[in-house]
Order: sequence, then structure tokens, then C-alpha cells
Amino acid sequence: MIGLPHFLLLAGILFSIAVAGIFLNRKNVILLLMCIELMLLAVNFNFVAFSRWLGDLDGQVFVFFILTVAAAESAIGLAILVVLFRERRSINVENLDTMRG
Amino acid sequence: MLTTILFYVYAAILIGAALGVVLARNPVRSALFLVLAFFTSAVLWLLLEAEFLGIVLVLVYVGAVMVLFLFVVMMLDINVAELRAGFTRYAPLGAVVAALMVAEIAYVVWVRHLGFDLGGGAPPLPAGYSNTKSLGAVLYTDYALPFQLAAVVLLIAIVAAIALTMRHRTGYKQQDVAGQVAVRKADRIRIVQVEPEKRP
Amino acid sequence: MMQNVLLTIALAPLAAAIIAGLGGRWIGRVGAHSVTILGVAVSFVLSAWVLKGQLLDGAPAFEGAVYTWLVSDGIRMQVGFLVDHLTALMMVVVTFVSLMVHVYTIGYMHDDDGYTRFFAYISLFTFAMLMLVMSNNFLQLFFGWEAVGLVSYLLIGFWYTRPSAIFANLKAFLVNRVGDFGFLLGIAGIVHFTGSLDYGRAFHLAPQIAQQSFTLFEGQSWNAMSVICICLFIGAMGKSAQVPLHVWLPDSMEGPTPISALIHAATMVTAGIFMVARMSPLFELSQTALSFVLVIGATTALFMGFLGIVNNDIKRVVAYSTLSQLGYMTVALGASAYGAGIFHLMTHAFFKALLFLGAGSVIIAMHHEQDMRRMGGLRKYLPVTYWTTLLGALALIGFPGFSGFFSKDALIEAVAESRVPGHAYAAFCVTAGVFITALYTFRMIFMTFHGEERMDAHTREHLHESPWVVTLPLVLLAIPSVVVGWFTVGPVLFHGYFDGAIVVRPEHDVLGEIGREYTTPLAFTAHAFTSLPLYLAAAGVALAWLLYLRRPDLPARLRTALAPVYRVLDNKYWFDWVNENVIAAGSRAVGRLFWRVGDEFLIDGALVNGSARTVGWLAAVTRHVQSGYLYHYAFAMIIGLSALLAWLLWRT
Amino acid sequence: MHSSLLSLLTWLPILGGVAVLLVGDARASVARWLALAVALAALAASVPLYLGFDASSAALQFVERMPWIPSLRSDYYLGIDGISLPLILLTTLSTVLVVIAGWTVIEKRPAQYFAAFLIMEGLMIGVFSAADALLFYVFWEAMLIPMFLIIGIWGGARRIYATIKFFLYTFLGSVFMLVALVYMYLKTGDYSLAALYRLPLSLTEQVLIFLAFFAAFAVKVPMVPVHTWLPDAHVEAPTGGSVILAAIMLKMGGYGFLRFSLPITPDAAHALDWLVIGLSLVAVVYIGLIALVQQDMKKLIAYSSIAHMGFVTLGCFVGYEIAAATGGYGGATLALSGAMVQMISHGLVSGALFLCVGVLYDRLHTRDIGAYGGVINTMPVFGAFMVLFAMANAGLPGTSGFVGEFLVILASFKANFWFAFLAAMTLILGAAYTLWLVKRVVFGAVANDGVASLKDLNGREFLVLGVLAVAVLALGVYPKPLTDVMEPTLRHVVQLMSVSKL
Repeated sequence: MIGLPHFLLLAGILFSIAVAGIFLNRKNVILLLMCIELMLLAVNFNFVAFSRWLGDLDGQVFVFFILTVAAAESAIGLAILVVLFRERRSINVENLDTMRG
Repeated sequence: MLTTILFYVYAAILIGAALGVVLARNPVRSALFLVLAFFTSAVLWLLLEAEFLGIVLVLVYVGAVMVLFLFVVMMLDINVAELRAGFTRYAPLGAVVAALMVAEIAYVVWVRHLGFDLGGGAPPLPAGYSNTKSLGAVLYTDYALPFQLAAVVLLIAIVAAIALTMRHRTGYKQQDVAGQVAVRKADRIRIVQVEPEKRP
Repeated sequence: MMQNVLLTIALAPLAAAIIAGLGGRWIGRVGAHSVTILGVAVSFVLSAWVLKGQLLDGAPAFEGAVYTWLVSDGIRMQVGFLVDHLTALMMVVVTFVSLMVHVYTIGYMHDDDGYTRFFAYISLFTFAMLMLVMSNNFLQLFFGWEAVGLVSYLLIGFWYTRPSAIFANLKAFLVNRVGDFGFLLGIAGIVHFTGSLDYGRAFHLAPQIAQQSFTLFEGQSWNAMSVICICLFIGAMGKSAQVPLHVWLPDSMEGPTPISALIHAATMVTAGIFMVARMSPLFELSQTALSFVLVIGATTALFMGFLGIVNNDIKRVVAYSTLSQLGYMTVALGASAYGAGIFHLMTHAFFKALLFLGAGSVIIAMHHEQDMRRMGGLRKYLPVTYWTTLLGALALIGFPGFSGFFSKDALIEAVAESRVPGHAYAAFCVTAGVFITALYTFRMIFMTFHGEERMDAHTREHLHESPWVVTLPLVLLAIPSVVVGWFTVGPVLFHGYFDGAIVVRPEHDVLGEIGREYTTPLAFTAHAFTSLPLYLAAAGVALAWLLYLRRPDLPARLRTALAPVYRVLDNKYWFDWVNENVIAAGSRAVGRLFWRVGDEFLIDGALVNGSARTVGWLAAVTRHVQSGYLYHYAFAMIIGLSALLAWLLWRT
Repeated sequence: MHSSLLSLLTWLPILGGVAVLLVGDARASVARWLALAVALAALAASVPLYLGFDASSAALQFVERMPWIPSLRSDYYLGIDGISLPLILLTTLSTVLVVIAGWTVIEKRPAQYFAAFLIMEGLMIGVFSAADALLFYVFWEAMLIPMFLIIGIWGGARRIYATIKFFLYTFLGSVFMLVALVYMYLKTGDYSLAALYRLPLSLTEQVLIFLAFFAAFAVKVPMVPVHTWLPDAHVEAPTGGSVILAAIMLKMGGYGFLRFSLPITPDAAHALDWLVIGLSLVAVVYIGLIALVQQDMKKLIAYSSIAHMGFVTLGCFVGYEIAAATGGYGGATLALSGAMVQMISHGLVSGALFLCVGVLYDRLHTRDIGAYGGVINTMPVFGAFMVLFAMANAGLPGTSGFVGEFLVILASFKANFWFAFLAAMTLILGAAYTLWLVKRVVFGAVANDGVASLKDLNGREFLVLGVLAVAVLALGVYPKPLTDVMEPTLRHVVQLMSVSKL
């Protein structure tokens, strides 16, 4: 029988893979954004699962908002990426070191 | 029983797709793997009887956001080799951290049960329950204001994205209505006192 | 009535000084000297009237406050006058000499640009000196004390473009400040023990102070009176140029000659003597202090005299003579013969002012040449100057019947009678000093007025006697130099003129001893022929004649024969060397050390900028953590997150 | 006694300063006259303050009180006593002189310059008249801003370094004071000074509060070893800034000791008096020696200020040692009077000396002593003033410089001979560095072409220095009007400092 722990663990694994992805694709902004999407997905999983098990719809409403904000975020993120690429002809994170101390 | 099998099958696909996102050599493939991950997630959410969100995920995410991702990835001339250089440098660290997190979550969830009794399966839903309907009921009553705000956030995102990416090219002619209205005589004509021609 | 008179005496010179000083541009030269001479003349006449009232009409001593300067913590600090026999005598001496110097200055400073300024200064000086003398409290005394120092500073540096003059005036002020430092501590001691600044109260409580002890160092207890008196006397040492604070006086000769006469011979330098005499009720109670005074005075009297022998600058010779004579006065104070000290002060004021003005007259005639080696035979060119100076010189060496004789002999006798510790040394010094005095005085007379004419031809052609404004004061000063002793020795020394003003304890009453032996001036004079000093003086004159007239080659040979002694004297016992190279340079070096090491290196460098640098260094190190790479921040967040989670799990 | 004179005195210059600011640099001459009018009005307003002051009382007078921040129980509470009054008079006088002194000299943003000084004046008067600790603190800190700007904008070459040093030093000190005030507020629930005076505190609390106050006031005074901001600030500040800094701002420290440290933490002051006295005596001797070797005129005078302020702190704290030596507080009031007179006198004298340096600086644009020599040949009137102020600085009787030093030395003799001994060293050192300065700058033959081309004082400079000279002499010859005003208040302070709070 599939219980709440299954979903939570699945979300955890998903999240960890995204974390590992950030480590691996540290230079590629697009992939970083994708990994963030994966993380959000994992979080959403938790929300939905808890909402289901606790019988509280608020969790799903929250997922709704997260999706909204994530969409906005990736739209702006990609816009910045485009601008960046126009300026630098590259999306390599290692080139983005203007803020270096 | 069927749900169990479905869960395991789709969970496996989801994890595989996630790994694909992370490990794929080409960003286009990563994006496509991500699409796959969203699809499988939508299926899993259906298993959780959250139909509305599952469909929204497919429609909004796969339909809009991921298409945007693919557009960008394909539009930009990305030097993949450069970005992949040193791919494995932090891999051990990443693996350790990821493993640590999985272990921690597993410990919390499986060993500690989050500190309370999770019961067995999900509590049964009442007959005639409609996920979409009840979600809508909450969303348009209790969460009406945040809902509006979310719309505003999206609007701002649209404006911001356009503002960021819009290019002002030189030599591009455009009508300046305000300037035309505000123009004054002194800006346009110059009265010159011309010396009358002298007779030689 | 009396108070108004006294106020007029003090303020007339001040008013004149202000008019001449601030308004000099408008009233002109004649206006300036007229107004200041008028002011001082008013003071002199009124002072003489006050003295007459005290002396002949038996008027009581006046004491009264003019105004309250400040009241704090129950201590009322006032400005006021105390006029008794001592004060009245001093007032007359000060105003008389000042008046003479004013007149003399008209001639001496005739060509100087700072004419009106000079008159303003000397009138201001007269005011300050009168304030000092007439005071009835320590505050005003200190005011006058410092004010005369200020005017002395201004006058020594009168020719401010001369480097030597402005060096000398700074030196004079600073050395005097060292004395004032002690003086102020003495005053603080008085206030501590009496709670008042008034003389009256201090004298009244003096016996009680003498009972108190005072811990200066851990475990060492001093008699309070001794500490106070020694502190006060340190002030006197500065002002009256006693060893080792004498160094400023020879240098002060950089000032114009009238100033040397007025301030650095007759009046200001005697302020210390006056002060100690005034404080006799206090000094009498401390044997230690008296002994200290005696030894310092004796040392000054003899050893400064030696320096007069080797110097060739006519004014400096007179200056060393002044130092030596001040030493005599101090010795008298130490021997409790305050009357003799004051008496010598008075006679000295006349004959030393005379000598200075005579020297000044010579200097004018020689076109501001002061080196005696370029003089000689001036007797026939400057007859008035010669004769008056000679009279002054005779008074100085104590020729019987002259004023200096009475005062100096009385003083030597008094020292011989004294039983204060150190009296034997003092007696030797003052007696030997007589010989030295005669030697250097007549060396000066012979080198200047006798012998061959060593000046250049141009100077010789222009030699002529000084104008009447110069010679008149010489003559007027010569008269008291000769006769004043004869008339005043009796009352001043022996017949209780200073009773009430000066207190002498019976066991210290040396003058009383002498007074019982000699009752008339004649008897006193006759006695001189049977005692040592007269013959010593004669020997001194003879030796001077031998060395500088009869055998002028001898001094040079003596110099080579006694080279080590000569070096000591020529370097003035190395006092100046020590002051300049050890004390002054040492303070500057220490100051520089404090500044560079303490302020700039330790405080600013290590603490202030050091802390800033430490923060900067810390930031420089930490900023390497800020690589600017997005993923580093992300890694940090993630690792931190999982570590936090692990910690939370571990803890529960 | 109710009047709003103090508010007038505080706010008139501030509002006047704002008005001057609004007039702007473009109409500089209007701005100047307006600034002068405001400064004179403030001076005129401070006269009735003196005339109406009841010198026989130690109580606060001209009291104004209304709620200010009710939630913190902090009031807009003004009032003056015998300590504040002379300092306020000094402030109004100095501001007028500074405005006149800067009349044509300041060419860069003149309106802002004058406005800064006027605002500064209001804030300083606020500090001296605040009877509420929080109000005091606000004025105290606000005062830093105009001075920061004055040094930072109109200063010399290293003005940025100097101004930051000045700001950090003083600010670091005063935040500790804020902590102490807040702590006491939490115990009393009231910011009024009277409540703080009554607040019982344990010795540990007192020591900590005392040290916090000490950090604020010692920096302001300034005491060794936190004095190094002063020479830099003085050297870089414009003449007017130096004058206000020396004349008024340094007095804040002494004022703070009298107003806060002694009455609020008497036992800690008693326990730590050795520290303050020791540092004061170090200031006299150590700083005196340092002043001796300075080559920069302003730096020399700045160091001499530190040495003179040593007398103020010595006078404030020597009372405890007097009590230890004689068993009573007789003489403590004398010491406090000395400290107060020294503050006023130092305000006049060092202000005047800075103005003198300013006069020379305006002509030859250097403060290096070596660049001068024989100034009196070309500037006799100036030379006379300079010698007078130098003598006052050296503490000559008859000038104001003497009075304070004299009283403090008299009092410290009661405590310990060696205190008096070291303090009296100033007689020698003060004369040495001041007169050596005079010798090198004023006297001597004309040193170079620059000196030969000097013009003597103009009417404006003569007026400023003349007023100060009269004040210095008047105070030296007849200080009674000043000390009479302070005496009852100082007795009250002695009473507060002598009663243990434990």
C-alpha cells in the first residue's frame, strides 16, 4: 500500500537529484534554472501529498501559487538570461563574477 | 494494488527523468527530460486525486514554461563543451550532499514517521467530491485576494520580461507623439535678419 | 583717602602706559614721554608723601581691600594694599629709579623707532612693580610677580629683530617661570594650610603651620613651613637670579640699557629679596628654609662675582656684579638680617642703576660698542660719566662712608653673627666676595676710562659727553649713592624702622646684636678700619690697578697659566651649556619621542589606524570567500541547509 | 520661572541657519548679513538669560517642559543652571565672532558655511540646556553633523581623513553613553536628569555606567590617549571650525563630567578618580612636551588645548582625593570653579589663537612655523594681539588663562603635593611652547618675501580679536561675576558627588 512516506521520500529523492544537478551543472544557467524547477516540483509533491493525507485543501492552493510564482520566476530568469547572452555571448556562470569581492 | 504498481512505475520514470535532466549532455535533452518529469509528476498527482493541479502542471508548465525553456535553449548559441568542462569536479561533493539529504529525509520519514502516526493509506474522500470544484471554492473565497496578487505577479513578470529583452536599435524611426505636441516655435524656426544686398 | 592715594600711585603709571601704548600713534613722541613721566612723577611724589607720613608723622600701616577678585569655596580672593614701612620704602625706591630711567630714556632711546612703545613698557613695568610691592595678599603678589616678568620679557626683546634679544627674552621668561612654578606651589601650600590668600591670615597662622608635617615621599615627613618657604624661595631664586636660576640675567643685557638699570638691577630682580623679607614671619619659623636661602645666596654672591672678572662686555660685567650683589642680599635674608638685605637692596638700587646708566652713557658715546677691550682712556671725553660712575663703583665696593659700605658691611657682620646651618660657608663667601667685587669693578673702571685708547679713529673723533637728559639722572642717582647710607643706616638697620613689617625671632636677631655694638654711623664707619673687608677691597682695587694699568700684559699670561680655571669661568660653569643641551634639547627630544612613538606610532598607528587596518585585513581575507560565482553561494546554502538539518536531527 | 527664552535660543539659530541655506550661495552677501543678524539676535537673546539668572540658586532656571516622546516618557525639557549659563554665553559670543571672521574669507559655498555654524550654535545651546537625557543625547549627536560637514567641506588637504577620524572617535564614544542612558532608563522609566540623579545604583553598575560616560566625554575633552583626533581635526578644519571646536565642543566633555558622571555615578567616580586624575596629569606633561616640538601652528595650539583641558578634568575629579587627604570636601568647589573657569577661558583664548593663525593662513596659506618669522615687523597690531593671547595661553595673571589654572592648582595641592607639582608644570611647559611659537613666528627679522608682503589686520579682524582680547583681560582682572554665577550650582554638584548612592 502506498502511504504518505512513499511520496515524501520520492519528493526527497527528486529534491536531492536537483541538488546534485546544481553541483554538476554549476556553470550552465539554464540547467540551474531547470534544477530549480525540479526542486519546486519536489516541494509541490510534498504539498500535494500532505494536503491529501491531512484533508486540507490549503496545501493545494499553495501549490497553485507556487506554480504561478515559479512561472513568473522562470520567465524573468530566462529574460535575464537572454539579455546576458546578448551582452556576453555566453551563459557561463564563471563569467558572471562582477560581484567578486 | 494497481495504484501501487502505477506509483512505483511512474516514480521510477520520474527519478530517471530527473537524472536525465541533470546528466544529459545537451541542454535540449535536459529540457525534454524535464518535460517528461512534469508529465510523470502530473500522473502521480492524479494518483493523489489532485486532478486540477496535475492538469495545470501539464498545461501551464509543459505547455508554456517548458516551451519557453526550449525556445531559449535553442535560440541561444550555447557552447556546450565549455559549459560541460569540469562537469565532474564537484560531482563527489554533490553526490555526498544529495545522499546525505536523502538519508536525512528517509530517516525523518521512515524511522521517525515525522513524529506522528501517518496511518495507512490516504483517508477516503466523500462521494461526489470534485477536486476542481472544492479548490475553486477555496480559491475564490478565502484566497481571493492572494489570487489577484498572483495575477499581478504574473503581469509584472510579463512586463519585466518584455522590458528586459526589448532592444532599442539605433536608426529605428518612431513617432514621438508627446514631443510633437510639446514642440514650441523657437525649436523649429529661426528668424534670421538678412542683410539687404548692397549695391556695388 | 589713603586708599585713593595708593590707587593713584599704582594706577597713574598704568594709565600713562595705556595712553602711550595704545595712543602712541596720536600723541607722538613728546606726548608719550610727557605723559609717562607725569604718571611716574605723580607716583613718586605720592610715594614720597606716604613714606614721609610713615616715617615722620608715624602714620599707622595701611591695609585695605580694593575689590574682591573672586570668591570660591569660602576663599575670598581680593586685590588690596598693605602699606607699612617696608612697602613705603620700596615704593619710593621703585618710583624714584623709574623716574630717573624715564628721563634718561629720552636721551638714550632718542633715535629708536620704538620710542613710544618703550615708554609704555617702562610705565607698565612701574605699575606692575608697584602692584607687587603694595600687595596685601599672595594673589596680587603673584600677579605683580608675573607681570614684571612679562614686561621684562617684552623689554629684553625690545629690539625684536635681533636673534640674540628674542632668544634672551624667551630664556628669561622661561627661567622665571621655573621660579614661578615653585612660587605658585608655595602659594598653594599657604592656601591649603590657612584657607586664605591674605598675608595677615598667613602670618597669624604661621606658628600653627610650623607645627604641621607634610609627607612628600612615602615615609618622609617634612615640616610644612619648610616646604612652603622653600617653594616660595624658588620663586625668589627665579626673579632675583640666584644660582642655578641666574642664567637669564646676563643674557637680559640684550635689552636697552635703561631697562638693565631699571628692571635688571634696581627693581624687578630685587622682588625676590623683597618677597622673602615680606614673608619673614614665615621664613623665621623654618631653620631649614633659612639655611637653604643662606647657602644659595652665598654661592651666588661669590661664584657670580668670579664671572665678572673674565667678561669683557661692559654691561655684562655690571650684570654679573648685580648677580653677586643679589647673592649678598639673599645671604642677609638667610641670616635673618632682613633689614640689612632690604637696606642693601635700596643702596644697590641707586648705585647699580647709576652704574648701568653710566655704562649706557659710555655705550652711546661709543656708538653702541660694548666691548671693553675697544675702550680705554674715556675719562677725558666723558668727565661727568666718569666721575659719577666712579662714585657708583666706590659705593659698590664698599668704600667707607659710601652707601654701599654701610649696607654691605652690616650684612657681612650679620652673617658673621648668624648661627643658621651653613653660616660659616656663607661668611667665607661674602668676605671673599668683597675682594672679587673690588677687582672686577675697578677692572671695569680702568679698562673703560683709563689706560690707552683702544677704539678706532672714527669713534674717537665723535666721542663727546652725553646730553643733559642722560647726565642729569647720573648726577641725581650719584647723590643718594654716596650719601643715602649715612642717613638711613641708623633707623633702617638698628632702630626698628621695620618693626611690624619684618618679624625676626629673638634667637635670629643678628642685626640687634650689631645695633647694640654700634649706635651711630660714625662708629660703624670707624669700625670698618679695624676689620677685614676694607683691606680686602683695597687689595682688590690694587690688584686691578696692577693688572690693567700697570702691567696690561699680565692678564694674558695669567690666563694661560690658569687655563683650566679660565675655561670654567669663560664657560660660566657650563650652566648655559647644560640648559641648552641637556634640559632644552632633552625636553624637545622627549617631546619628539612622545609625539612620534606615543601619539603617532602607538595611539594613531597601532590603536586607531591599527584597528582600521585590522578590519581591512579581515575584510580582505573574507572577501576571497565572495568568489562572485553563483554556484558557490548556492553550494554554501545547500551545504548549510543540510548541515543545519543534520544538526537538528542530531539534537533531538 | 517660565519663559521660552531657551527654546528661542536653541531654535532661532537653527531656523536662521535653514533660512540662510534657503537664501543660497548665489546671494552670498544677503546670506552673510542674514547670518550675522541671526547670530547677533542669539547673542542679544542670551543677555537677558544672564540678567535674569538667579545666581543665588542651584536650581534649574528658565525651565520649559512639555511631552516629547510620551511612549518613552521623554520630555522636551530645557533648563539651565550655573554650569550651563556661562557655556551658553560663550557659545553665542563665539558664533558671532566666527561669522564675522569668515565674512569674506570663505568663498566656497558661503551660505552653507554660515548656515552650518548657525545650526551648530542652536544644537550646542540645546546640549547645554537639555535637562532630559534623551534630548541631550539627540542634540549631542546632531551636533556632530554640522561639524562633520564643516571640516569635510571647507577643510584643508587631508580633510576627509580628519573628518572621518573625528566622527568615528566621537561617535564611538557616544554610543556607549547611549547604552548607559538606555540602561538607566530601563531602571527608572524616566529620562529626566533629576530622576537619574536619584537613581540608586550598585557599585558595579555605577562603574560600568561611569566607563560608558567616560568613553563619550573623554573623547570629547579630549583626554590622553583618545586625543589624537583633535590635532588632525584642528589642522584640517577651517578657522571658524577650529574656533568652535576648541571653544565649545571640547567643553561638552567637561560639561558631561559635571552634569552626568559626577552626580549620577558618584561612587564609581570616587573609585576611578585615580584614572581620570592620572590621565589629566599625563595630559599636562606629556602633551605639553609634544606641543613643544610641533611645526604646524594649528597642531601646536591643538596640543596645547589638550594640555589645558587636562586642568578641567583634573579639577572635576580632584575633589575625591581632597576628601581622601583632608577628610572633607572643602576645596572641591574650588577645583570645580577652576575647571569651569578654565573651560570658559580656554574657549576664549584658544579660539583667539586659532583666529590668529587663521589671519596668517589667509595671507600666506601655510601653517608651517618655519614659513614665518618677524611677522611683527609688517603686522605690529597683529603681533600685539598674538603676544597677548599667547600670554593668556601661558596662564599669565591678569588674563583669563591664569584664573582656572590657579584655582585648580590651589585645590589639587590640598589633595596631593605631587598633583599640584605636575599640574604646575604647565607654567613652564605652557610658556615654553607658546612663547617659542611666538618667538619663531612673531619676533625676529623679516624671514622671507612672504612675510615682507603681509598687510596688518583689517577692521573686521581687528574687531574680532579686539572683542576676544577685552574678554580675556576682563575675565582675568575681574572673574567674580563669572564665578558668582557658578558657585551655588557647583556646591550642589559637590554635594551630589560626595553623597554615596550605595
